[in-house]
Amino acid sequence: MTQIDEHGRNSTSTLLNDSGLDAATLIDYYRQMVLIRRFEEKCQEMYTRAKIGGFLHLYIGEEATAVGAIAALRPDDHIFTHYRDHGHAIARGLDINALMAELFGKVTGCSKGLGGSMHFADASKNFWGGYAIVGSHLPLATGAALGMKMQRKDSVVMVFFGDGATNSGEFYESLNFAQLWKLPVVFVCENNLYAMGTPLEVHSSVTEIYRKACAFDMKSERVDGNDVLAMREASLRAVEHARSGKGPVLLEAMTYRFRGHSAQDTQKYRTKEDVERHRRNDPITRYRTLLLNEGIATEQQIRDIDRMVDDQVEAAVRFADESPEPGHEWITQAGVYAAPIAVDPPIHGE
Amino acid sequence: MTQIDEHGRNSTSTLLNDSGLDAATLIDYYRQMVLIRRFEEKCQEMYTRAKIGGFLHLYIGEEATAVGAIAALRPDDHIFTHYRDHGHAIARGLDINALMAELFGKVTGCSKGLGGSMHFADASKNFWGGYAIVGSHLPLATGAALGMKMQRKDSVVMVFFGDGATNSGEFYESLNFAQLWKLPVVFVCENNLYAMGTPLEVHSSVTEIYRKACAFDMKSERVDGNDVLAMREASLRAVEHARSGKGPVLLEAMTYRFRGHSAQDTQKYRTKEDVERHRRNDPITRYRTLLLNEGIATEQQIRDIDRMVDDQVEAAVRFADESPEPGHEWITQAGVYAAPIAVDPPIHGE
Amino acid sequence: MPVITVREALRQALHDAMQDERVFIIGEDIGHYGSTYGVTAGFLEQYGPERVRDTPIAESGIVGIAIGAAMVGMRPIAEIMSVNFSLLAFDMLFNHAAKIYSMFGGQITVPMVLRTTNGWTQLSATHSQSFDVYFAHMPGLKVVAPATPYDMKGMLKAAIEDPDPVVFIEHTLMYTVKGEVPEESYTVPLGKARLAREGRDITVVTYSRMVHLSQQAADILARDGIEVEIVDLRTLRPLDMSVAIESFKKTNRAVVVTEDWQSFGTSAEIAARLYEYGFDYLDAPIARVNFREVPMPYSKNLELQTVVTVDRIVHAIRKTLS
Amino acid sequence: MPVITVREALRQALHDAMQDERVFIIGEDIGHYGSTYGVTAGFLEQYGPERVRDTPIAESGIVGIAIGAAMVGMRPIAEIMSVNFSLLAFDMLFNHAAKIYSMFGGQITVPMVLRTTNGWTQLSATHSQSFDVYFAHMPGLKVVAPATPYDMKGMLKAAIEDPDPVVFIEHTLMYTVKGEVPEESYTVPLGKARLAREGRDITVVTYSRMVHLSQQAADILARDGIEVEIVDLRTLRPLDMSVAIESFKKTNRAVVVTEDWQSFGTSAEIAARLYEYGFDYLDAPIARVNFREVPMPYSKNLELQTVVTVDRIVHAIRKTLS
Ligand SMILES: Cc1ncc(C[n+]2csc(CCOP(=O)(O)OP(=O)(O)O)c2C)c(N)n1
Ligand SMILES: Cc1ncc(C[n+]2csc(CCOP(=O)(O)OP(=O)(O)O)c2C)c(N)n1
Ligand SMILES: [Mg+2]
Ligand SMILES: [Mg+2]
Repeated sequence: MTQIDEHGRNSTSTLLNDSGLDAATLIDYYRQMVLIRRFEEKCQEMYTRAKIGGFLHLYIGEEATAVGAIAALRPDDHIFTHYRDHGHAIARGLDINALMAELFGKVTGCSKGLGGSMHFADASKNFWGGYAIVGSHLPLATGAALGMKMQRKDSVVMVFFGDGATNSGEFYESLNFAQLWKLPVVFVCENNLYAMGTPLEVHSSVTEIYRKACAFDMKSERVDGNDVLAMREASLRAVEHARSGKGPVLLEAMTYRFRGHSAQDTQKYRTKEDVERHRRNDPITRYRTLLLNEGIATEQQIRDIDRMVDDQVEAAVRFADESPEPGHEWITQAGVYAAPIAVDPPIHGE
Repeated sequence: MTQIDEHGRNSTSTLLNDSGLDAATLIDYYRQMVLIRRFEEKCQEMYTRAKIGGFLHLYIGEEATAVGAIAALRPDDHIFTHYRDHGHAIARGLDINALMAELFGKVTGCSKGLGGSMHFADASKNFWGGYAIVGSHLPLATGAALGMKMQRKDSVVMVFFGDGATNSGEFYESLNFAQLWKLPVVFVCENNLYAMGTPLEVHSSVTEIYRKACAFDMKSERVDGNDVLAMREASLRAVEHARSGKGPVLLEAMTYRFRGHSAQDTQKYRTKEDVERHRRNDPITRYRTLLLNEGIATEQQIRDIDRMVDDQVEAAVRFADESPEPGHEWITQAGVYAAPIAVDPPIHGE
Repeated sequence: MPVITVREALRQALHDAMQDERVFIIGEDIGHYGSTYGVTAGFLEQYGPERVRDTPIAESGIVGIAIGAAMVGMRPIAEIMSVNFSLLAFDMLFNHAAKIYSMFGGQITVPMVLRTTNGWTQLSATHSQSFDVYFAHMPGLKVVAPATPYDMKGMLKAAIEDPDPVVFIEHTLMYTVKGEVPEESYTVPLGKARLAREGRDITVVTYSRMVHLSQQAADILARDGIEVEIVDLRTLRPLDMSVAIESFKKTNRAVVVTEDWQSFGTSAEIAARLYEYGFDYLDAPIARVNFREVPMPYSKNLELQTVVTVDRIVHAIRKTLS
Repeated sequence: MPVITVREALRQALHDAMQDERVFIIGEDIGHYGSTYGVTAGFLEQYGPERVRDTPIAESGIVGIAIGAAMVGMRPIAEIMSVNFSLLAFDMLFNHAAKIYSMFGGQITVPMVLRTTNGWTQLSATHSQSFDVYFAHMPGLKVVAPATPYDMKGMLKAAIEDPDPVVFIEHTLMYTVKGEVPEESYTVPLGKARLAREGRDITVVTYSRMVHLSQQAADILARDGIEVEIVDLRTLRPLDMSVAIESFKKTNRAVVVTEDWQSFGTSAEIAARLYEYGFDYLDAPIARVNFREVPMPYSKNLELQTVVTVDRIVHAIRKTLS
């Protein structure tokens, strides 16, 4: 039996003491990571069953990055992300019913079924969306940070993207603007060693992505993106830097995706052994072992969480399945403009 | 009287000894710089007299950069540059009659009167043109370097651009490609402290442009761009690096333009005193003094060059004036395509 | 009513808009330099560097930042110095500004304006283009290109107040065009064409600078008793064809004048619509007057043979009438 | 003759082209990944990394590098994985590739090919677009969009051999379309439309994937004795209207089918040209069948209501005939 003190801390756990977090919070990170994992395993299943269409980019293997990074944010902070957006949405606390419904193309989806897997959004949670043009959401995030600064708010913007995105012109343009104007934005690069099927060293002249910040005198750091607590701590430092007006930060989270780039990927570019080796560094297994070893969670608690998550995901599928599709109005001008302008003769198809 | 040895070297001049150049060559750099200066002063005059139209971006004050850099090239090396291209064209030895004719919009122009001031080119001299979209010729230069590498030639490509261009996405994309593929390209940034009317520190988070190379582990160097010999030496080092297969180099030449950004500029963004202070560092005056002090050229030689250059420029104006305009075929499909395809009915206006 | 230039009209609209704290202006050389075409001259001094933001040369960044700021409640006015550079921001404009409202199911708006300018004057191939058709083709954008100082002021104000992304197309050769403009603030609604001149013989459908050239052509033809009716479309997306069709039903003949390349240019849609909706009233093929389809040459004479001139409009009208 | 897919036809053309040492292929995930749509699968292994160049995700860089290499004597084939990303390279393509020949007075050629692909399948707003009209509007480019395996092979070869920059537009939903293709090397000239089906009642003018849907529509109508003639334009710039106009003179009725948004899309120019040159033969307004003008929705049903279907083509033909 472990000893838990009145603050929920286990006085015998160095983890509890170091992280300054209570057991419930530490356990919740586990729950979030498992929820992402199960949700996505279910996505894969539903994709195979053609309930989900389009591209499906799974985050499996990278859960600690999103959970750790987003744990460092306040509700009034902002998130932008790429097409591999399920993990960030779940870590931000978006309703998984709405997420599954989005994947099913239903009007109860977080984006009303208009966006699909690559375009989760929930403005009420300052989750400004997943974007599918690599690198191109970075200027948007930078602009949102400018908005915060001009509105004299102390909110920060966090933006996620891959290693491949750091070769795009927009990446560099954004970093320059952010540093020049000392904007409160944290750039989180999820370095999973591949841009689609192109290995890091084939696409980037510098493979330590965090070093790219040097061209802008920007603060940057590399962190183990498969260690949820390390990720959280580095993110806290970065967020604090940005929030206090010192300017942007580039974080490089080292991670790995266990699945193909998308559901179409045959993974010719890496061996099964490569993947197996990385699987030994599974962020969820690692963290579960830690929680158990440190006595923060019991086997029973873990099992309860796993079951609860399973139920939740099943419920999400049912919800999505039973939800109605978006109506015809979504393909009229009223679905395209906040203030549609009627013309006569009308534009095509109305 | 100075002592000139059989190699044309002045044994008493440290300059001759250090540079390893003979007096004739050293004097020729002077001639080139003066030719650029006089040519452009004449351009200004002709612009005012409406013989030249469009935008006119003068290089006056920056002559040492082009002359020094291009002195490091072989005829089989390649040049790409921006809209402020008169200096590079003259230093590369393009016929100034053809340049003036280009400015006058005549068919005897280096680009047949189709390009104007911003688009000088001479493929026979591997001078691939001036480009007017800031930063966007860098990928082209990088591609030409790839061409050289794939053709197993040891030619290098040199590309000129301003400080303002180093914030464009294409700049960074190019540097990454060049370093990743170890391409023989020398990027020469002419840092004249302004992008149009925007001061360096207003447009770039890092104002030491050469440091931007760090994001690509690229070799880079800052050099006094108003010192033609320093410029040549740094360029020789860079070209040698690139030619020997070690990859690209970023050179930052510190310089200053004495005139406005273009003929339209009212120069609100800097004071007359600023300009005056920089004028004291006029690359031509500096170099003339050096040549005289070192005894490499006599006052008489200098006067002769100045006179010869004046005559040459006058002759160029006459040539341009008397040349015919490009014919109507230049605005048919035959002027647009190397292999025009006739269709019936024809495309508009043929 | 005071008679002022297009430039002054735009300045008035911008000053007016700056009363709203959420509005700011972002672009290259709009401040320290004093503004390339003078529209924002003095704004930096008056409103300060936070609201008049000189930027690096990074068009993608500029437009992307405007979009992001708009999403979180600002009202950015981004300026792309010349439309030729806007290509560098097309991804931002087409894949983001135009998509965000619908792609996320209507929960996010992008109330931004992109001001940019067409034009030519011996600026050669890469500095003399019109991309009107590129903007106009894109659902999710609103695209306006007014012709008069009155409309410039009123439509810029309307664009800034609009919750959707608006591309506002000016013209370097129009900044000095003059006209009557009320001093007070007003808006001219987006998406409404107007009759620019009444006439009964033939309809010229046009917009932006070509309205003025068409007026000159009409003046010339009036001497021969030919009455030209001119429709100024003002907005390209959504395209309000009602005024043009009404006019066409009366005149039964039309010329479309647009300052861009003909093939797959703006005149194609305008003409196609006229044919479709005016089919029963057609007396002659509809002529189109446009740029010759070549990259703009530098040489002055060739340039003048490439662009649209009053002569060419007159000629097309006469031909269509004969 | 062997019957092969579009994918295989393209592969044959590329293998054939690779016999020329100046030719190389450059693009994202064309090598290690095995090629997004399988067209270059195995090429890296066969030709090595120097001639099959996997790149960073930097579309501007990719196209710019292809242009620069072409200028100095190479014959690059650049691949932009999906046309939606080509926006990032528009500056390179429009301000450089399209301009270099004329802007420098004809002394420099840019013999490059840009391969890219249209398409949709629940990929949502930013991954389901067609920019055909953007390319087609630009003088200096040649723009082709073939429909059959035969033309794919022959026109790709012709494009690679052409001294001018060619945009070669494929379609994700066509890679598995089959047809007869000779094994040997051949070219199909750029800029020539073809008659895809003979008929006497009505002309369908179309290109790319819509040729196949139009054939299906024609099959359905044939059961009712309606004979549809189909013209496959094959090249959008320069636009060869001769075949379509000949056909129209016979049928006096036409439908234009293009897979893009209607307003200011490719169908506008095609229709306008038909009206202009077929004016004296017009029996009815020309119908246009296109995407609904909305960013593509993800939801399957909405997507199917947005795209062009055989039903909609059939419907438009019947209406135009009635
Ligand atoms: C501008 C652009 N080019 C290409 C693509 C196709 N694409 C989608 S994801 C991807 C790889 C991105 O790699 P990375 O940034 O490392 O992110 P990861 O998928 O590894 O998370 C590519 C090439 C795209 N969506 N956008
Ligand atoms: C993409 C693009 N944006 C804007 C411009 C307008 N413009 C022309 S030159 C210039 C300033 C360039 O400054 P810099 O790169 O420092 O070169 P300099 O003129 O000082 O030599 C600008 C903004 C352009 N030509 N292209
Ligand atoms: Mg990656
Ligand atoms: Mg400069």
